[in-house]
Amino acid sequence: MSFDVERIRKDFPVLSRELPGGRTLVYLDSGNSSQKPTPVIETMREHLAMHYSNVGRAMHVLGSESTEAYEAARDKIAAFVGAPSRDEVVFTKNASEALNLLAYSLGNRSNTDPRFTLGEGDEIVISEMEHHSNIVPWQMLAQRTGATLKWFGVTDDGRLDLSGDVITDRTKIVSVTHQSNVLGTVNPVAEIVRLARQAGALVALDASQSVPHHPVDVAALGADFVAFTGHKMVGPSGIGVLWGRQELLEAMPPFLGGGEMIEAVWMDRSTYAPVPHKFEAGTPPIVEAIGLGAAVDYLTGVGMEAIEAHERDLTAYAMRALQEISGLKVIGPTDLGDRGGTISFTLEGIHPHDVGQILDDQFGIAVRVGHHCARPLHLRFGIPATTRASFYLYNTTGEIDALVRGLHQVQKVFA
Amino acid sequence: MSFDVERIRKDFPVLSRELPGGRTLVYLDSGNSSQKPTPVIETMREHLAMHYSNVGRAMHVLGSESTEAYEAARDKIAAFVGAPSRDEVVFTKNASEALNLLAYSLGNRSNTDPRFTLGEGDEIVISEMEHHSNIVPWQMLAQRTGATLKWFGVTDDGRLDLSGDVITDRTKIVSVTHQSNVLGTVNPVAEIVRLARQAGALVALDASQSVPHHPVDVAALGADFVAFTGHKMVGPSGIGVLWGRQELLEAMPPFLGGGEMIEAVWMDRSTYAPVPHKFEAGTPPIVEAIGLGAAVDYLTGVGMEAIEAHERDLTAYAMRALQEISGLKVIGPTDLGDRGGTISFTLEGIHPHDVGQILDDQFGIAVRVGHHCARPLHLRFGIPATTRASFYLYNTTGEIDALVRGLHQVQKVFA
Amino acid sequence: MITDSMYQELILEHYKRPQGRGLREPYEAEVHHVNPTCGDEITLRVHLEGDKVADVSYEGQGCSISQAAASVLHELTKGSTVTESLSVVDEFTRLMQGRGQVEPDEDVLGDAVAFAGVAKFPARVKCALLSWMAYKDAVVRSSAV
Amino acid sequence: MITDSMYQELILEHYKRPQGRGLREPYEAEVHHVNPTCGDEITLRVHLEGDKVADVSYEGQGCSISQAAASVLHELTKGSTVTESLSVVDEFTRLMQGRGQVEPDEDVLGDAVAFAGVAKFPARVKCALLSWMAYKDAVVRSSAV
Ligand SMILES: Cc1ncc(COP(=O)(O)O)c(C=O)c1O
Ligand SMILES: Cc1ncc(COP(=O)(O)O)c(C=O)c1O
Repeated sequence: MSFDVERIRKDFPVLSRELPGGRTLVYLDSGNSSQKPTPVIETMREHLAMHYSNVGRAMHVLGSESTEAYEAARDKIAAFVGAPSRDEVVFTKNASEALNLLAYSLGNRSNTDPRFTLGEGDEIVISEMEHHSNIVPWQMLAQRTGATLKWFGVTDDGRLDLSGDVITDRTKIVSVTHQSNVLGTVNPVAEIVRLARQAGALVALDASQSVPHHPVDVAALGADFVAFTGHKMVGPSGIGVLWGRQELLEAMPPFLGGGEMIEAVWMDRSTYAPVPHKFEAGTPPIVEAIGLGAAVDYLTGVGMEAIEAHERDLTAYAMRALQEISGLKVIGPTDLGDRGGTISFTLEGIHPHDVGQILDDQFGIAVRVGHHCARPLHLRFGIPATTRASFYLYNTTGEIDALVRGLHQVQKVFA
Repeated sequence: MSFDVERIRKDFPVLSRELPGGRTLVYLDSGNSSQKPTPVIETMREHLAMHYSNVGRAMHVLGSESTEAYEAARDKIAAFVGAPSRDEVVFTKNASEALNLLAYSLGNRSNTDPRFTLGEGDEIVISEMEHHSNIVPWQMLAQRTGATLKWFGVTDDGRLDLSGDVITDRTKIVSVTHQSNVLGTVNPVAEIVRLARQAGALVALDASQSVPHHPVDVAALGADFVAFTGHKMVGPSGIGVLWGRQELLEAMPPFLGGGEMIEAVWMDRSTYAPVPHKFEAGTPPIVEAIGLGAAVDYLTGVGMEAIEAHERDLTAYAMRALQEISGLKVIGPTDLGDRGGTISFTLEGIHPHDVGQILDDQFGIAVRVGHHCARPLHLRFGIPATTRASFYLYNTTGEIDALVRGLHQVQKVFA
Repeated sequence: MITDSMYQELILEHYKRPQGRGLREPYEAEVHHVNPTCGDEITLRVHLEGDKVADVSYEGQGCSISQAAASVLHELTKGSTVTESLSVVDEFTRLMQGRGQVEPDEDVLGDAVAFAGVAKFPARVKCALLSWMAYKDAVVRSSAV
Repeated sequence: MITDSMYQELILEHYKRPQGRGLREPYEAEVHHVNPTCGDEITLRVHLEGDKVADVSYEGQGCSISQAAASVLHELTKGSTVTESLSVVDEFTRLMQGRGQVEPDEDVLGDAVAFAGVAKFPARVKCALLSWMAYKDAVVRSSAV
């Protein structure tokens, strides 16, 4: 498959933007949020301008056009991640809501399904490399229920440390990231699923950083739940996805209550709609779901294998180039097996905030600096912050060269 | 102020759309969701195409442009509803999430503020005219905590029945709608606040149907919380607002956990960001908030007083015209005091589903039929469903004439 | 009236002149189904003779779609075999749940293809399916007797 | 380098050659502030003589913004009255929290206007404010002594 990055770049209007001061934009912050191609932007504009209405409930032309487009987006996303059924795709506002939905489904006093009860003595397992969105919901759950939060550590070279008996018979759920948003590490899902199954625990994957960058097949992964987010996969803000096995989604209590998620309501009780609607209270992010549908069409058009290969090339190129900079230290695996296109590093004697700001100020290079919503991971490595370059389908080796030049200049400024 | 409805209609692209079969669109379903003017659509498109990035965390040109635009939208919305502080405006995905956020903040075992504790013996008060989104979250809260759910009834002419001792010393919160999405009734907020204050209860208003249609000043209303939703006020889908008094928001436990809502995270505990960010976990609906900012700019440009007056005229016109149709019965107040531009009715011997579908099929008239997410209210009136026409700034008396003609034709078809 | 319309003449026809309406004896099973979202109701009886559907009788109330669907159901099932009738139910269900994307099999569905337009309106799909689900339920029960 | 840039020469100047750095005696109050989101730290001492700020001494670590802000703070507060210095702190805080919308008052802020560009980056505002908040805290404590 021929991958024409220059042609792809033309699909993303912002990439040809000139920043104030005549800088060209070098966008190396897709791990934070990706840019949007014209088909996504235009699909949303067209829907808002000509076909918009509320979904599900409306019985007129616009209502049916919106509903069809919204539900067609669900089909597309189900197909994109290999969901056995479209009804397993729940739309949320982002990955964080998806993970919170799941966390709130455990230990809810009004639900008695043993898989979702949780209290003192029960254990929740996460890892030290999680994004805050896969830490805080579980901390809050532990606080509400008295359950115990445990976690896998991280090795010096940025791999999950599965040794030790973190998972026990008391573990009710294991929730870990598929790909680290800091280290780039891709975790061994099969092994985690095996350990969890032995203990009879549920398994959730935070796939926010994997679904945008690799072909992902949720059925093949073997987990029970997979969360991801639209804005990191060339889709709009305001839309995320929780995939879950149908029988589990059916056994879970509802999370948000309101219009659309009900079957019948009396003042004193309600019955709920079948999944996925049971979890979609109120008017959903209609145009955002439709935009995400256009996004997966776009990604599929380019080809997820091709995108993965392109990013692998960029990562190899960047890893070589960056490691030649004196005082630069990569945090995370430097070998290219089981890692994605996210490289976090420190530059000796220079605070990442300063690195990022000079790169932006002088070169228009957008990287992310700080703890990237993974403060415990940074504590683990004894550093307050890193600089992170993350790549996507539209990035080029030329942009990596620009980054390297920029870093040399940063070192000059602070010499 | 001169109100030029024809000029306004030009701002809404869909209103000049020709539906399949050569029908012109007559959109009388704004109570369900409103249409979008060009400035909102273009603001979103422009942001997605040229300025998009994640907010808060990013420290580069795009990050600062997105953050500025997102936070400026908060300022606009705060000003639009008279919030004493911008920090009292919490962005959610819709009104339903706003109401659920509030419901989940009560009875959370990890929070000890007495205003938000809830358990057996405590009471929650709602009303019989609520939208499911202001019923189900409270039912679920009652189920989780053992608290008791009580409600105000509705009089035969569609007013809140405040008689009887529904609110007692055990009432912790009173949550009622500002304007009914079925009856059009505008409720006496001052009186409700007075009753609740006597009992020491919190007061929440579901303002989903009032903020789009009337000048609303949350400070003047006197409630503690006000929820509303972007898509009903010419804004995008995927964005809603919870306004709350700052000291209450500060006393509440967080709802969704994750990135952006934290101050610092360790593996075993976290501290949280100041409000409003404490309640905005993960990447927010960035472009949607910005679109909502453009929406309130648009509404302010037209003038909320002018919009209110225009809708009052339309309602008076429609009330006269509809009541002349034999067999048509309005459910809700027929006098024009304290009511908005939403008229629900039954047509003798014809099911509302059939009414709505013929209006759409033959005339391109979009109304809503069913229970409008207010099934208990329909049970109260002993009817399974109504047909609802709801008006907004872009509607005309000509469209009401079309509705009347359409209803006559419906009667002919089913004669 | 546009062609893709939900209100095919045929549906109105069945609504105004329902076929086989009324509850009749004998029957092996009677079921009562309600659509809680819109209040539509149906009471439906099935009378089997061996493998044959000898009668489907019903009483109900609701919108024209739900009432016409019962009438069409009566027409299509009465006189056919149980197996045949269930495959019609399956095809009808597939059409209704296809969100307007499914090409109906006219040979199997007969008059029921008139409901194709309904499939685009999720809120109406349940109206159309009410009597058909009731029928399926009744067949299961009568076979169990 | 673009004009609106965060990295004014002046900030780099202060970062590389910080004014008044080091912890000195005597002092009435010492405070230690940390920015948990990025790990920046400052230890700051205030020495008052009557209504006069006789010395502000400090040690810290973090990015150039947080370190330069402490140096500028030292320069602007030392020798002024407590009241004056607090009004500078207020104006600086207003500028920093203005999300780039606030016109800084140069007469009040002096060199500190160089930080105007920081106000657009919420994540950096705390870096700039760290030492200034610490100063305010220290003044309150030393006056309470
Ligand atoms: C009175 C009322 N409350 C709440 C809602 C729920 O709003 P949303 O669907 O945006 O959550 C609606 C509209 O659907 C409404 O009319
Ligand atoms: C690994 C990971 N998990 C979760 C999230 C949260 O996604 P969102 O901000 O869309 O909720 C992110 C991105 O911010 C992430 O990188």
